[in-house]
Amino acid sequence: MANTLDQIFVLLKHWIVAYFPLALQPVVGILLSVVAIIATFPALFALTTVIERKGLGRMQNRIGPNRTGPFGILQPVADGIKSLTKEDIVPRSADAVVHFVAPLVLVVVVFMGFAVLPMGRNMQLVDMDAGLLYFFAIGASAELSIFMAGWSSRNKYSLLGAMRAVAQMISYEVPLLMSTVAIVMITGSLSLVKIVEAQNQYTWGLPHWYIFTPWGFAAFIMFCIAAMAETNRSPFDLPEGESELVAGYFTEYSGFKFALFFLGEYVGMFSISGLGTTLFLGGWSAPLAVLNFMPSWIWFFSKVMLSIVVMIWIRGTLPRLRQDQLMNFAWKFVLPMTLLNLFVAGLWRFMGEGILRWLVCSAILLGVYVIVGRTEMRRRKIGPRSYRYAE
Amino acid sequence: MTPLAGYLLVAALVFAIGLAGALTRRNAILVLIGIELMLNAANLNLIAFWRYSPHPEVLTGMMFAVFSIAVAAAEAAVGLGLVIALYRHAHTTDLDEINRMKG
Amino acid sequence: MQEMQEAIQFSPYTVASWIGRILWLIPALPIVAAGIIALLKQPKRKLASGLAIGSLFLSLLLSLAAFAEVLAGWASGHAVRETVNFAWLTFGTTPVELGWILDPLAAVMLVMVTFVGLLIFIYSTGYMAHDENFTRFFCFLSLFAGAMLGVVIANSLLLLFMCWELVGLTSYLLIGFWYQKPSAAAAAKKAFLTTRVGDIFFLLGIVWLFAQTGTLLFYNQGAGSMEPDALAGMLASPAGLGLSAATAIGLLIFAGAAGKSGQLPLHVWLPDAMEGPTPVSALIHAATMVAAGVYLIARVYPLMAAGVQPGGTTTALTVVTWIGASTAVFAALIAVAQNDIKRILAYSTVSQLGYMMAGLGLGGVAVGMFHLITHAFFKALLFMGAGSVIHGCHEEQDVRHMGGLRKYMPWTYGAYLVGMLALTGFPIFFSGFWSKDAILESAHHWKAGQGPFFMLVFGALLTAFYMTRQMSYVFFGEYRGHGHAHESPRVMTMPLAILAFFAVALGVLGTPAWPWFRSFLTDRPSTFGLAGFNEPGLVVLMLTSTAVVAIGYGVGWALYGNRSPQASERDALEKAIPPVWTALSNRLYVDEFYGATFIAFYYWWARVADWFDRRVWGGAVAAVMWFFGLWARFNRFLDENFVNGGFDKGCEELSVGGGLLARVQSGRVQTYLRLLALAVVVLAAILIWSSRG
Amino acid sequence: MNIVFWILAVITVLSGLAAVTLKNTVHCALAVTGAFAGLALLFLQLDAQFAGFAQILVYIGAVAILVVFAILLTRGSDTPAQGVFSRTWFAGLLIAAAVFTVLGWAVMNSAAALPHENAVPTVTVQQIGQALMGRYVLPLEIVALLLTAAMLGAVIVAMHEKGEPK
Repeated sequence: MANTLDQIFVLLKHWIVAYFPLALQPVVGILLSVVAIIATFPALFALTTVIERKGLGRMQNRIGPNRTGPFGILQPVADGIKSLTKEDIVPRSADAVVHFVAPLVLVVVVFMGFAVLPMGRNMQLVDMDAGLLYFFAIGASAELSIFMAGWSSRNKYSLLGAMRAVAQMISYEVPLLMSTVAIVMITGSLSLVKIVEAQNQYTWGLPHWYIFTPWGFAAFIMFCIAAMAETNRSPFDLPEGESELVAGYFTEYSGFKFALFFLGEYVGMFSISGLGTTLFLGGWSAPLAVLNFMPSWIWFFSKVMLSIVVMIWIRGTLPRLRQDQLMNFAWKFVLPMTLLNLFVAGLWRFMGEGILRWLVCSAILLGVYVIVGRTEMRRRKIGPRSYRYAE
Repeated sequence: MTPLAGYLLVAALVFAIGLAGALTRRNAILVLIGIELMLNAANLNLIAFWRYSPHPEVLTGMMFAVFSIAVAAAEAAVGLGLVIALYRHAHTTDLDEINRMKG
Repeated sequence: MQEMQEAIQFSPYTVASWIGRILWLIPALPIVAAGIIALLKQPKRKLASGLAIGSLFLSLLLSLAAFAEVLAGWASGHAVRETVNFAWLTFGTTPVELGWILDPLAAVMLVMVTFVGLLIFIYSTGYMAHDENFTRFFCFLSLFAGAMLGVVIANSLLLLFMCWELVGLTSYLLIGFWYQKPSAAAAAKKAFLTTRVGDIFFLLGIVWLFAQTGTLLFYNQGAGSMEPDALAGMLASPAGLGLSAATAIGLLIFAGAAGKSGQLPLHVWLPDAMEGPTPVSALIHAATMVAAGVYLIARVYPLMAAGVQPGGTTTALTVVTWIGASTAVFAALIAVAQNDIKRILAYSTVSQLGYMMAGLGLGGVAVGMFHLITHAFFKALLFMGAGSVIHGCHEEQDVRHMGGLRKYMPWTYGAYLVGMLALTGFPIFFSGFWSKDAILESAHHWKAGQGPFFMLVFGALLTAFYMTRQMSYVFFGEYRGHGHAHESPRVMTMPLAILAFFAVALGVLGTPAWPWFRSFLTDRPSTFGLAGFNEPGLVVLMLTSTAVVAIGYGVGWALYGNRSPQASERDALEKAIPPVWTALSNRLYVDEFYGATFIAFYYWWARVADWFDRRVWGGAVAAVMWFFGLWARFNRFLDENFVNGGFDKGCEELSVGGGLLARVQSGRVQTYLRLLALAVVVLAAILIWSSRG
Repeated sequence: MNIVFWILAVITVLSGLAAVTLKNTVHCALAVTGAFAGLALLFLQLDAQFAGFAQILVYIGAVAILVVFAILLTRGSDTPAQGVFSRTWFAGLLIAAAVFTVLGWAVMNSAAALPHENAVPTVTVQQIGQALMGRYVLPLEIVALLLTAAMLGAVIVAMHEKGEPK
């Protein structure tokens, strides 16, 4: 029973596919999965917007949307309708073609990321041998769409926002990659499915998630930071810093295109936290051996949503960085730390089983983190934000 | 016509296009773009030959392509850096006007 | 050390316990410490001394471990001789091997050197406290310690020689430590050159040995140069003058040893070496370095004694004996008439070294080494006592300006007294008595004549005499120095106390009743029993030496006891026998003799060479120079008038051509690229044509 | 010669052409990105997953961005007065054509000799990794060195000199 529940979507797919002639079956199968993905995540996106708005509201002692539907659950529907019915304004001086293409590229690219994420047992579109590489390759091409958006709308705010965004994404892509390489080193494969399976085993009922190892934990922290910067979430949301440049690169967008950007951004969040879940939090594997009876996809999605909530929480908590702080942080702290982490992961790999490697690795990481952190703080490179112009 | 020949033709075409770009554009950056295209055409050749070689598992062609991609990245970085430096000196990227090395 | 380690793994013959394997650490530690100290800044005194002392302390621990290892082996009845050898470099086919050895001899020496060294290090922190070159001093000291330990553990004559020379160097550096003092600088040079004379012969011996046996290792599973078949081979091969190669090599090596430990013809440097800081005199010129020569002889004793019949002797040993004995008497004589407290001790050291050599020659390794060990302790004690005295009397070294210090510095007095009694061999209670007695006994039993015996007895008499003289000058009577004498700090007196204890206690190990030391070195089980005294003539002998010593004390006290002669007035002995006195106080004119002969010859030769340089060679060079000058003028003339014109024309042509070519260089990137592409087209076309045709 | 190949080929060639002919420099940059993407897809279609993704990652992710940055930094986006093509564009065009003819001719000549369809090579990333760490480790190191040097060089070259206004 549990098994069928676990595999329900897969079974469903097979059942439907069976109705088609043999020649078409693979195509149809893929199409079905794609449709499923494209259906699921916008729904999640809608849900998330509510959660975010209400959550942020509570954090700021507001109530948040509460008119449409019970507790404002239907708010996203209203938003959707609004944005669809709005007039789509294209500035005269804008570069029409690029201006039009940009959001499409973004959305497409972002959705492509899901192709390799295993969202449950046997629930991935393709099990690519180079899945991780694929994911990053796709993610890299999102930057270009942002640039297109910013540049094409012939607006200095948009251009500045785009430039900031691109610069930021480029600089944080490196640590993002680096922090995941440790995982690859240990698993010995780039395939996300294999990575999840490697984590899907238990000792004393506790899972072998990579986050529960010293290097894994360190890598996870770095990954989170880089991921947030990658998705332009606060505290790294300079590209759309309302106070500085109106709405960043999509200032000149309105109506449905704006909604597309919004969608793209959130789906990007989903995909990146899905990746984080897959790499560090054991993907669809249950947190405890005893909980295995529950279907795997529930675990995956709950983990993803959990990390989304954390992201929202952080957004509500932390102030925004300054550009130079951002860059310094990326290149002078995060990157070196991820490199160190690679070394530690190698050590872990070769020290073999035993308590010793735990001690050594944790010691190295902790020591260096404390030292570097202290010195950096003292050198005020990434110290607490100083309001040089606001005093 | 074998598939390999097809790939080779495409590669040759892209190469030629890149060359044309490199030869005809004024803007230094576009010349660089042309060169990048040529490099990519070469990569396509390598990959195609690897794919249709009797022993693809030896990986030589693929490796070659990967390395040349890496090198191309370096080349792009340096080249664009040079263009920017050049621009800062001559305040233009127009190659017709930049002929200070004239004998 | 790293490649050493690896070499060891590959070395096919490694039979060593854990301590045997890491024996190299013992010399390595101080040397490394020296290296670090060398990098320190001057004000880092605490750190420097701490490093030196700490490293030497570690070495001491390791040495004790090694000693324990050997002891255990010996107790369980089988002789311990662990060697670790490895090929260093290869000449043609024969590899030159280095290695270290752990056997009773080395173990005993290791413990002695590290222990005495450690005490002296500690002592130096007090003695050198006011010197601004404190750190440099400790750098040299621990370098010396490392080198000396290297000498001790060396299992290869080559390695030993390296460390040997290193020891020489450090001794040079330390004697000349106060190089701003001209006398110190001169003394350093003298020491260095004099020992060099010996070392030349030593080196010759080494080379010859290598030629004879093809190896420089002492012990190497039967293939070493100190092992029977090699010795037999050397005995077989004659070397002219009716000597066997073994004897000749032995004598050459002995020459080196004589140079290092101031034996008769080459003793001149040792007294002058007292210009160095007193701890140096104690460490190098009493306890360790000068003993290196004796140790060397003990090391190569098999070679020296090659082909000896039981009870008989060999040429080499005879030479050693006679030189040792005569040195003993000679130096003792000179010591009688010295006024510098350290010089007296220096000469006494020389004579004691003579005793050791004689002991080696007469009674074998055990006898000589036992005296070496005991002497190391009590002579170090005496020197440090002297240092403390000098310290207390405000750097006064002339005994005539001291006196009555018994009251002012009781600790030093006590220690000094112990040392003096031990040195003079006061019966029963002091180690010196037993060790010297052993030598006398073996001298008495010597088949090849009684000469050495009488000389040594006379030496003992003199020793007692001059020590009494010194004691009464320094500690009795009333104070005649300037300023006000004071006791030295605890850090200086503590080592004195410790050394004093050992100066007494060590005797236990060598009494005829329980000849532990001897049996330990010679791998025989030791038994306790008063039977040891029943040897014919032994008791008589002991009584004789006691009597002799007593006479020495008596005469000394009679002449100098408790009177406090002024520096101006003539010495008591001088009043008695003026001519002898003058001779003695001028150190029997040895230096003058050398000055008149060797050095004068060198001066003359140098002048000749100088003349040659100036006149003959210089003239030739000048002529050549002049010729080339002329030639150059001629060339210049040619250039200016013929060559240049042609060149100018050519240049003009070239520049025109260049201008033409420069047209091609439009400076446009795309032009170049175009040419490139064209070239590609042409090449490809040619290729295809060729491939088709 | 399946249809996918032709589509990709057409995309690649067209975007390549656009890249060298369009007036606006940024458009050229975007077009060339399209060409890169097409080539990457061709790689994938040649079962060279790793190379393909590497291509996307490097060219679309890095080089294209670099190019647009460079364009914006050198004010290259506004089209110059005296046309975008250099004075000698015609010669350039001819030469390019010549090159293409020669290459194409060569390919066609040897087309018969070229191997036909052969088995799809099953190359896992792991094998590639082992090859990189094993047989090709030296080139790998050298490339790493080169990249470092290039990075430093680029920074140095593009950096503002002292005293020069930013």
